[in-house]
Parts: sequence; structure tokens; C-alpha cells
Amino acid sequence: MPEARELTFTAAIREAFDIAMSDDDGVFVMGEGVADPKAVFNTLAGLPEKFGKHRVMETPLAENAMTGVALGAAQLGRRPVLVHQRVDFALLSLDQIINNAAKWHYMYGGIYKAPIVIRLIIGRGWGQGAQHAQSLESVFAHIPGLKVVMPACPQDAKGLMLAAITDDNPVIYLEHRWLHGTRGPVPEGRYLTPIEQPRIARAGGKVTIAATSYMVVEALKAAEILDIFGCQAEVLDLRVLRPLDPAMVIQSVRKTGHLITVDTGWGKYGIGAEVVAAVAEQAFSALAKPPARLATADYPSPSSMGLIPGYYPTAEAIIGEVFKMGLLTQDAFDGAVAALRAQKGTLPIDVPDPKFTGPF
Amino acid sequence: MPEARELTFTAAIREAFDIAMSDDDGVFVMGEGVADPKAVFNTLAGLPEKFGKHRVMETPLAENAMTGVALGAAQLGRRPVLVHQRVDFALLSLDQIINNAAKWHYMYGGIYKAPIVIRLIIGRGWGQGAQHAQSLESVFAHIPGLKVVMPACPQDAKGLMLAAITDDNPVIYLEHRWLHGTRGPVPEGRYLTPIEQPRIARAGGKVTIAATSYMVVEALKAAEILDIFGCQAEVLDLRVLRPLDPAMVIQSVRKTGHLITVDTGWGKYGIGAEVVAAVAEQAFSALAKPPARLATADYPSPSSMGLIPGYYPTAEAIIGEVFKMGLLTQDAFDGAVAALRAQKGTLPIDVPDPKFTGPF
Amino acid sequence: MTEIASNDLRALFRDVLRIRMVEEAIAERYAEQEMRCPVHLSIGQEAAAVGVCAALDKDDLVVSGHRSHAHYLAKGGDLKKMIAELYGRATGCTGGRGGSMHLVDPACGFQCALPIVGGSIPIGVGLALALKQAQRPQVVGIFVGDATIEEGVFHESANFAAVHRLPVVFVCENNLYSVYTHLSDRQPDRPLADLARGHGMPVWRGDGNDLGQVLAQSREAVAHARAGQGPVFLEFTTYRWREHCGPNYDNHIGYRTEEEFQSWVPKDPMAQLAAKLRAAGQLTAADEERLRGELAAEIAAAFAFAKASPYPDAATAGDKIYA
Amino acid sequence: MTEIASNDLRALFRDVLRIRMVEEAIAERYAEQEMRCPVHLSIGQEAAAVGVCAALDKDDLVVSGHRSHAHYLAKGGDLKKMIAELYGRATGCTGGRGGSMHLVDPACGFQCALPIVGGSIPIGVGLALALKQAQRPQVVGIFVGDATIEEGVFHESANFAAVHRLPVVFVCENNLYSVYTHLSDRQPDRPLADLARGHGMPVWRGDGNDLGQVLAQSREAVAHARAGQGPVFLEFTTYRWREHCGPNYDNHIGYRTEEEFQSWVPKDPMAQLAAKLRAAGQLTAADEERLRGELAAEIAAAFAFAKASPYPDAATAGDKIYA
Ligand SMILES: Cc1ncc(C[n+]2csc(CCOP(=O)(O)OP(=O)(O)O)c2C)c(N)n1
Ligand SMILES: Cc1ncc(C[n+]2csc(CCOP(=O)(O)OP(=O)(O)O)c2C)c(N)n1
Ligand SMILES: [Mg+2]
Ligand SMILES: [Mg+2]
Repeated sequence: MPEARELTFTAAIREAFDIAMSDDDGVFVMGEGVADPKAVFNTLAGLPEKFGKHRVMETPLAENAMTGVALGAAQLGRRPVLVHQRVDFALLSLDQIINNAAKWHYMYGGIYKAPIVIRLIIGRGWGQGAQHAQSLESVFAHIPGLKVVMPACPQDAKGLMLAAITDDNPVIYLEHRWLHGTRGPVPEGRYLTPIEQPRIARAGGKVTIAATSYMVVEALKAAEILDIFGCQAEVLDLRVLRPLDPAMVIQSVRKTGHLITVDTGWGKYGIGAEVVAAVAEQAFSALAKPPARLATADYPSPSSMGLIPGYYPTAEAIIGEVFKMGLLTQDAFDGAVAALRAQKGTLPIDVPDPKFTGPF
Repeated sequence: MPEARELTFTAAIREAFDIAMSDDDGVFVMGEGVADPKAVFNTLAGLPEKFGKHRVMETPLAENAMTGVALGAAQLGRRPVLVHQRVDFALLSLDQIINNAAKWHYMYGGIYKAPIVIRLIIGRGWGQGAQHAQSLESVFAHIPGLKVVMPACPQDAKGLMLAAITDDNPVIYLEHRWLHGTRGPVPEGRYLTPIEQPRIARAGGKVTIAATSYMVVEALKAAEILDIFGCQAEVLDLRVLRPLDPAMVIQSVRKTGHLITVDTGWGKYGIGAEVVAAVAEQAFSALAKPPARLATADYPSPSSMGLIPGYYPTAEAIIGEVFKMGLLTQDAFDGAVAALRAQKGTLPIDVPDPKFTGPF
Repeated sequence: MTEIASNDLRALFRDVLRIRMVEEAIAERYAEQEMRCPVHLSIGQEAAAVGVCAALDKDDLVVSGHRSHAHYLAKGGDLKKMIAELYGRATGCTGGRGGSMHLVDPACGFQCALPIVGGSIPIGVGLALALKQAQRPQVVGIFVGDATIEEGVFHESANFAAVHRLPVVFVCENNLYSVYTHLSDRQPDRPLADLARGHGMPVWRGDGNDLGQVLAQSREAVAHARAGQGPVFLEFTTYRWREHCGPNYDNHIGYRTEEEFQSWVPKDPMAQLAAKLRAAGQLTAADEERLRGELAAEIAAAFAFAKASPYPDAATAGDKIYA
Repeated sequence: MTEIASNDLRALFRDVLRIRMVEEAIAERYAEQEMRCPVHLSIGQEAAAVGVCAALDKDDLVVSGHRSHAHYLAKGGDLKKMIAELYGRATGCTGGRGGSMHLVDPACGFQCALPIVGGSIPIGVGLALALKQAQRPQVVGIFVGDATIEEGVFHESANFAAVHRLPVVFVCENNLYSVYTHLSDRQPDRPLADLARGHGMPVWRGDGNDLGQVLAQSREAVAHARAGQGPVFLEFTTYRWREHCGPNYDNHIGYRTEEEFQSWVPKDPMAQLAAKLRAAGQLTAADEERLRGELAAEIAAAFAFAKASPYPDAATAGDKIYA
């Protein structure tokens, strides 16, 4: 279906909630600040007025209990969406998420379901620091019984949210703060993006870049420049981390012979490890070169922008890996890096775009 | 140093505490049940009497706060060891572990340290079920700032505990319930097992088996039988999951060309993923065959022993992977399996040995 | 406090005796090593379970923790399915998935039991939220122990229930111990129920071994919660007779004295109730014998059912991971 | 309640004014986009910070949360290091590692600040445990907001402090809001301090904008904690003037009314204190001008220091991950 309409990631999420709540009275949103004037970075703007404060429900500061409350309410036909303004806060609720929600259906022999969505925002930039900028998707993705999604474009932001709300299982929906301002085509009305597979964000034949969340943006930046310098990268937006379906990655690697993973979390025991391991197990002989992983540096996020260079993976780092794999000449590599830097201009390192001025 | 003395894993842990508390008045143990008559499966037997209840300190049920209390006390020169009788309970405290303890030294610019040990017991068997038999080491191993150890033999149980208590960083010490009854040589007195490297549990040249915790026992069982059937396996006890040093695994794979990982946790985004990814990145060409991962089945732990077959990796499953890699003839494989089964006899599937009769 | 008619109590005696006999049968057979999961017995504590559940309506809901047998049975849970669950059989209430610490019977409103201490509290509050959102008249009973309320999640849940005036009845069975650790090692010396008062809840405190008092106080508390006046808190003092987990007596191991235990024996909720009924002429020796006979038969049948039931098929272990 | 000598108050006026002027300077310069981290200002709430810290000894310890500037300064934290930290410079109190939400100055006993709400509470209690274990005479002040005590960890920590009679002074600045959510949407209608009573703690409740009252109550509370009688709880009612996070006024965005805000303006702790001192003849216009001049110079110097300081070397970002 051709669809010209463009929305921001923020507006796409908002539209998903509007539709979900209109379609099903059982759906309600809960969390700290969901009904306040900032409306969770505007993703819920106008919804308290439209649906009432009992369906966009402020909560006390009580992450663990609120998760259990959502799960309890879900037993009687409600479909709660719990929101935390930072994934870091969800660490207070892993008992209810991992011990209870993830196992609910299984451990009661299938008689119960756990249709809850937990929406978690990954912070970055403007000095957020160690406790407001973690990207903890690996922790969730490791746990059977959960589903874990990370949209990277507005279309998926909406489609995966609608799918998550419709799903009868607990879905962890991780959204990156730096995606909120991005724009892209978004179909009107209700549609579900299946919680099943990666998305081919850009087709190419020379190297496979499997990325998550905001790193898809970096990967696409890299791929555009690489294209100019004669190397066609295929960018896969992993999008669904659990259940992870590696088939599309494997298919791509069979074509390209080269694999680079780039994700927003820490590398050790991270998303890239699973992707690389799955490919190594299932498509070993397709790999022409050792695979490479890019991830956030293996330490807590520092606050000062002076300490940020080198912390997050970038398009430039991706191009560096492509070069190391022997897929670019030295000249092409130098040219690609120069082009990237020119494109970036003088944008400070701690914001995604000039409009982002903190404080959160 | 030759050392004939054998101790159980339990006694080895107890000895570590006895030494640590005798050597340093700052060391104290805290947790639910640490000073009760069961003494945490006897690992602390006699210590409350010897050191006083203020140094083997009962706590209320408050996992998150107790972790913060330990960290706070550590700021003034104390060296607390916090004990949870099940790792599952620690999910209530990941805020303090991940947000605070792991980042303490880093986020305060190096002015503070976090010398705390968190000792977590992994349950298995006797119907423990979904919330008392998780093996969550991947969650901890993913987090920079933590150290994560999993001893698999009495010598390391003592040496790693002493090292953990001596370390100035937060150390997660994961001990498997099914190891408590195992026996092995344990040197007398104070010694530290460095929190640095795997251990070669058995040398061999045909296939590398990288295992963790109780799976080292299964791997050794497999290796013994494999030996009889002409296939020499090298068993590496990973032992230190963070910082993970893959060098020894890589060295072994360069020799054997074959890699199997076996761990006590879930497989997806698990310990094996990191090991396989590290080998694929750093020693790709050394692999003669695709690597294989064995892990706990990708669902919650069921209670009924009727549902346990197939849930945990076994020596038999390891031999199965060796066979699939083409390292055994069909006859050798059949013989190895038969030998294993004969050895196991009629021991029920939900206990490590005939003496284990629950209820925990 | 409402007076309880003694014929009300008579009906409840059966429930108390039944729970006692079920748990004694479990204790007796546990050594056979066929119930291969942890068991937390409520022997000595039955009155709280029975009194509270008697004050609840059939379609009210209940959640519990690790020590849930009595709550499950008092609320009307299926005995056969419970015993089969302890035996790990396919006919158990979760088909062997959960074991003794995850009892469940939605047919009678026994919504769930969970062994992570405090883990079921917010579940119960969430049920109450949904009931209120749907303007349904039920209330939710949440059974906790004296240690359970040390967990932060109790307070978070209590506060939420209070601010939303949810129909929740917190029931705290204060048996003085958390495993082998005495209350005084875990909490300051003040009435435990003050914690609930801090959350603005009305509180009833009673002798948990006196079924009449439990019932009377529970009725008042339930009425309050059902009237939409928000959550309430019941604290019942009682005592666990056997070890924390498992079938045995354990007064010799050193965490409590034989004397302390002996001081509770005369307070046995079952014996007290029986004496009262006998004194009121409502329970003859013959009645009691008949009752015991009936119950013994029912219990024997439940064990027989469990033992005759198949184990779940290992091939199904990977089913129903996702709904 | 103890009477506070007005010359005590005079000395404290300087502290209040200093904090006010520091935060106004931050607010003014924030738009320059050189302080690139979130800032949570205490303007309007200074009296609680100053009064409590005045009641503490130099070597007593303090922990705080996201809104920590006032506590840091009141306890004696280094202003230059604080401003440099907001500017992300190598000379900041954590060398740029933490930013505004992780202020620290062990030299003056300001042990830490943490932005995970409630995260520093058990840290403070752990410090108190270590002090008690070492039989040292200090107490620990733990600053929390009205929402912070909704987190379970507050209760877990309070209970532990109470059972071990630890020298802890909980200080709750009740400014009625959690970000943009009013207290009444989050907690039932009862005195918030009842929560502390539930844990067996003595409680003082006062006007957090009246420095004299804050100081008098804090002295009593601190004395109680220092005497080994266990933790205490102070609740001070106050009001945040600016937005939750950031430099601006935000009464127009809709979560509170301009009228509500205006009703607090006359209660300005600084203005009230100044008026009192003027009436007592302890503060002349000239005094005040001189004070403002001194402080303005100190503050300007701190900003100049920060701006002149280098950023930390990116090459050091990977240092000090492990001790
Ligand atoms: C979060 C958590 N911590 C610890 C345990 C271990 N544990 C199981 S029951 C129990 C004691 C609970 O005491 P109480 O709430 O008084 O109930 P009782 O056993 O006396 O009925 C403990 C500590 C657990 N299951 N979950
Ligand atoms: C665990 C956690 N949940 C949510 C937040 C987001 N948050 C930051 S400050 C705050 C409000 C705290 O309110 P209060 O304790 O009253 O302090 P105040 O801001 O009023 O000073 C919230 C919800 C957080 N930082 N940490
Ligand atoms: Mg108890
Ligand atoms: Mg507030």
C-alpha cells in the first residue's frame, strides 16, 4: 500500500495509542508522568483529555509494584501499557517482569495470559550519565516468556506498539530517545508489525550490517556513504530481539559473506553476541571473514561530553570495520570518512539534532 | 603445591569465610537465614557462634535495600558479603546492583570503591519450579563494573570466595546448589584464585568444551567416557565470566578446531553466545566445524520431574554434539551413550546424588 | 465486633479439620519421596485461612504466597488437583508446571500463589484495580506473612491500593518467624499493623487461633473494603507448628524453644474450636468421628487420584511458553 | 521546641542566600547550553537544606537524590567543583563522570547524590550501619522528596534502620509534587509522616520554609539519632518554584496554577528570614548588599573557574572502571 504521509517517531507512537485505546476499552496506560503536561516526550499528548485520566493513569513511584499491578489487572481482561521514562528505572521491577510476567503463562500450565506492554525509553546525550542512559535490551532478550522489540523507524514504532498491545504475552518495547525526532512514512489506521522478524532497512550485496534501534540510523548513514564509495551494504534492522529469527541475517550473510553487528547496548553478552553466534552455528561456511561486533564501550555512560567520543558506535566506526574487512581501499575509506564528517558538520556530540537541547 | 586434603564444596566455602573473617574484622556476612540453624546449606555453620551475630547478620526480607546497605557500609571500610539463598531473589535488587554498585567507582570519578560480594545460589531439582531454579549469570555478566564468578570445584569455591572478598569491586559469586555435595582437593589456609581466567579442568586435543558451574561436572563426565571411545576432549571451566578472558578458549580451539559451550543458563543471549562470538571474531580460521552451544531449554523451569528430561544439558547431550561434529563413529557414539547411562543407573532425574532429598 | 453464631462455626470446623488432615497426610507421606517439591505446611495456622475465606464471597478473589495450601483449600480449591500437583502429575492444578508453590484454581477465585515473597501482593492489587475499573463488587484477599510486609513491594502496593481506594483485604498471618529468624531480629518493636495505618488503612488485629474472632473481624474488614472505602489490613497472631519447609517438627534445631512451641499447643485453633463447639453441644464425639471418617476418605481418594495420574509428557515441556 | 537565637539565624541567612544566588546563576546561564546535563533546582526550598545541615556536625554524613545542589552546598560542598561538574569539566567533583545528578564531596561529608529515586536511601543506612559497627558518633542525614518515600526501598531501609537502631535522620522535603504529579494523585490523604511512625520512628513535622523551625526540629531529631535511639523522620512542607528539571518557571503548562504558585511567594524562606532578621535589627540593607556582593563574586569566580577548566580527556573515559 503506497503511503506518502510522514510522521515523527513521537507522533507515530501517539497514533498507535490513540488507535489502540479507541479500538479496545481494555487498553490503558499507566506510569509516572503519563498524564502530565510533558506527556512522555509528547508521545501521549492529548490522550488523557480524550480517554480520561483513568485510562492514562498517573502512578506513584513504585516500579516493581506497578508492574505487578499491570499483570494483575491483565488477568481480568485489561490490557495495560506501563511506561517508564528511562529503562534504568525498570531495574527496580525485574522481579515482577522476570519472575512473574515472563513465566505467567507457562508456570500456570497455560491457564493464564500476561497481555501487558512495558514501554521503556533509552536515554542518551545531554549529560544523562550512568543511571539515565543505559540500553539494557540484552537483559530482557535473554528471558524466555518475554517478547522484546526495538523499533527504529516511525512505521515500526506504530506497528510494533499496536502489535505489542494486541499480543497476549508480556512485550518489552524499547524506544530510543534519539529516535523521537526522526521522521518517516507511517500508514494511516490500524496495522500490526508482526513481532517476528528483522526488517531489511536497505538492500545491498557486499556486507551485512545487523543493527538495533538508533544504530539503524547510524548504519544507514554509513551505508549511504559506502554506496558512493562502491560498497553496497545491506542494513538489517533487527527490530525483534525475542523471539529472534536469525534467518534473514543468515540469508543476507550467505549473499554478502560479511557480517557486522551494531547495537545500542554493551557488547559483552550483548545483542551482537547472539547474532554472531547464531550465524556462526548456522551459516559458518557462508562467512568469508570473521564477523565484527560494534557496541557501546564496556563501561558506564559518562556525563561530560568530553568523555563521549568513543563511547557510542558511529557510522564512522562501521565504515572502519568495513575497511578492516578489506571491502574498501584506503582511498575509499578516507573519502568515506571525510564525507561523513562533512555531513555531520558542527553538531555537538551529545545531541541527535540541533533541536535537541535537553535537559532530558 | 601437592595437597591431598579433600573437602566438599560446602566445606570449602565455609573455610573461605572462616579465613576471611579471621583475617579482616571488616568482613561480615548478611542475609536472610545466614545465622539460622541451616546456615545456608551449612556453608556458614558455626560462624555466627565464632564471630558473633553482628558479623553473621540476619536481615529482614528486603533484597534491594540490603544491597544498598552493603554498598553504603563498604564506603566506610566494611567488606560485606550479602547472601541470597536463590539467585531468583536477587532480581529484586538489580537496581542497587546494576545502577549503583556496578557504577560506583566509575561514576564518582574513582574516589569511591565498592568492595562487596553478592553470593547467589542457583537452585535445581526437587521440583523447585520457575522461580527457584533460574541461572541468571548472563544478566550480571553483561554489566560493566561487576565481576562475575562461578566456581565449579571446591578449590575454586574457596579461592574465588577469598578473592571476591579481597577484591575492591562488586563481585557476583554464583554457586550451584548441585555442587554443594561435590568433593575435591582444597589447599589449607589463605589463597586467592585470581578473578581472571578459565581453568583447564581436563586437557585434550580433539574438541574444546567450554563449560560453566555444574555443567563442568557434566562436561567432565562426558570427557571421561569420550576418552574411552577415542576422543580426547579439553574441558575448560570458564569460572570467571566477567572479565571474560577468551584467550584460553581460543588457544584450545586452535588446537582442537572444535568448540562446544555448555552452560547452566538459558542459551539465547547467554554465556555460550559470548564465547562463540569471541572465538568467531578472534580465531575464526581455527574452527574446523561450526561451533555448538548447549544450554538450558528456552523456557521456565517446570516443577514436575516428568517435565525435566530435555530441560538441562547433560553429558549425553554433549556427546551428541561431539558425534554431530563427526568426531565419533556411530558405534563409538552408541557405546559412549550406553556407558553413560549405565554409570547413571537409576538415580532420579531431579537430584544430583542419592543423598539429595529436598525440600530445597 | 459482630458475634458469630455457633452454627456458623460448626460449618467452619469441618474446613479447619479438613485442612489439618490434608496437611498431616502430606507430612506423613512426604518421606516416601514421591512429592518431589518443597512443601510449606500451615498446621497450627488454619483458622486465619478459614475465617477470612468464610468472610469472603464465592466470587471474591484470593492470592497467596509460598505457604498457600490452607488458603487454597479454604477458598474452595480442588483437593485432587492440589495433591496431584504436589505429586507432579498431569492432573495437577498447573499440570505439574508449578508445583506446590504455585497453586491455582480460578474456578473458586484462588487466583494464584507465588513463592517469591511479596510477589503476589501487587498481582492482587492489580486484580482489585481491574475490578474497580469494571465496577464489579468483588474484593481481593491478599495473604501475607509477618516477613512479607518487610518487602518494599508490600508498601508500594499498599500505597497504590490506598490512593485508588481499591477493594483489597490484606491478611497478615503473623507467626513470629521468617523461616528461622524471629520477628525481633527483623522489625522494630511496634505493632506490625502500624505499617498499614501509615498507609491510611483501617486495621483489625486479632488472635489468629480464635476462629470466631478471625471471622468477626474479617467480616467487618471485608464489608469496609466492599463498600468502596479502600483497602483494609487484618493482622492475626498465630504460630507455625512444623518446620518452615518440609514435614517435620524442628523445635530441637535451635531457633526456637520446645517451651515456646508447647505454649502454643493449647492455643491450637482446631482444638479450641472443637472445645467450644462441644461445650455448646454442637459437636459430639460421634459427629467428629463421622467427619474425620468422611474427610479421611476424601483425602485418601485425592492421594489415590494423584498417584494414579500420569506424569506430564516430557514432550510437552516446551509447549505454552507463549500464549 | 528549642528557641533559636537570632544570631544563629543570621549566619544561616548567608547560606540560604548563597544557595539561592548559585541556583539563580545556573538558571540564568543554562540557556547558553554550556551546562549540558539535567539540573534540578531547589529555589524556594533552601531552608530545609540549610536548617538540617546546620543541625548536623561537620563530620556527620549526608546523602541526597536528583535535587541535590542545596544539600551539597549546605553541607559545605565545594562550589567550584560543583559548577565545574555541571559544565562537564575535568575539575568537577567527579571529573565530569557523573554530572549534576551525582554530586559528591567526601571532604565535607556529602557522601553522594543519586538520580534513581530512592537509590541513595539504603546507601545512607549502610553508612549508618558502618558507623554503628565502628561505634563512631556520627549520624547520617538522608534527604528525600515526598515521592521518594513511595518507593519500596524507603520502607525496606527504614525498617532496617529501625530494627538496628541506626543513627539515621530521614529528611523529607514535601513540595507536593513528583515532577508534575500532585501528591493527591499518588498517596492517600493521611499525614505522610505516618509512614515513618509505622516503622516506629519518632517524627517531626514542620514548615519547611521557616528556617527557625527547621533548625529547632532538626536539632531535636539529630540529638535523638545521635543518642543511639534509632532513626528519626523529619517532614518539611515546602514548594519548588521552578520547573522540575531545568531553569524555567512553568506554572503556565497546566499541572499547577499560577495562583498556587503565587500563594507560596510570600512564604519564600529567604524573604521570610530576611524580614525576621531585619525586624530584629540583625540585617541592614548595607549588610545584605555587602553579602550579595561577596557571594556574587564567589559565584562569578566559580563559573569562571568552570569555564576555564578543560574537558576531561576522552582517552581517559575507559579508566577507573574497576578499582
Ligand atoms: C524475595 C524472597 N526472599 C526470600 C525468600 C525465601 N523465603 C521463603 S519463605 C520466607 C519467609 C517468609 O516469612 P513470612 O512472610 O513470615 O511467612 P511464613 O513463612 O512465616 O508463613 C523466606 C525468607 C523468598 N522466597 N523470596
Ligand atoms: C526510580 C525512578 N523513577 C522515576 C524517576 C524519574 N523522576 C526523577 S525525579 C522524580 C520525582 C521525585 O519527586 P520527589 O521525591 O517528590 O522529589 P522532588 O523532585 O519533588 O524534589 C521522578 C519521578 C527516577 N529518577 N527514578
Ligand atoms: Mg512468618
Ligand atoms: Mg516532591
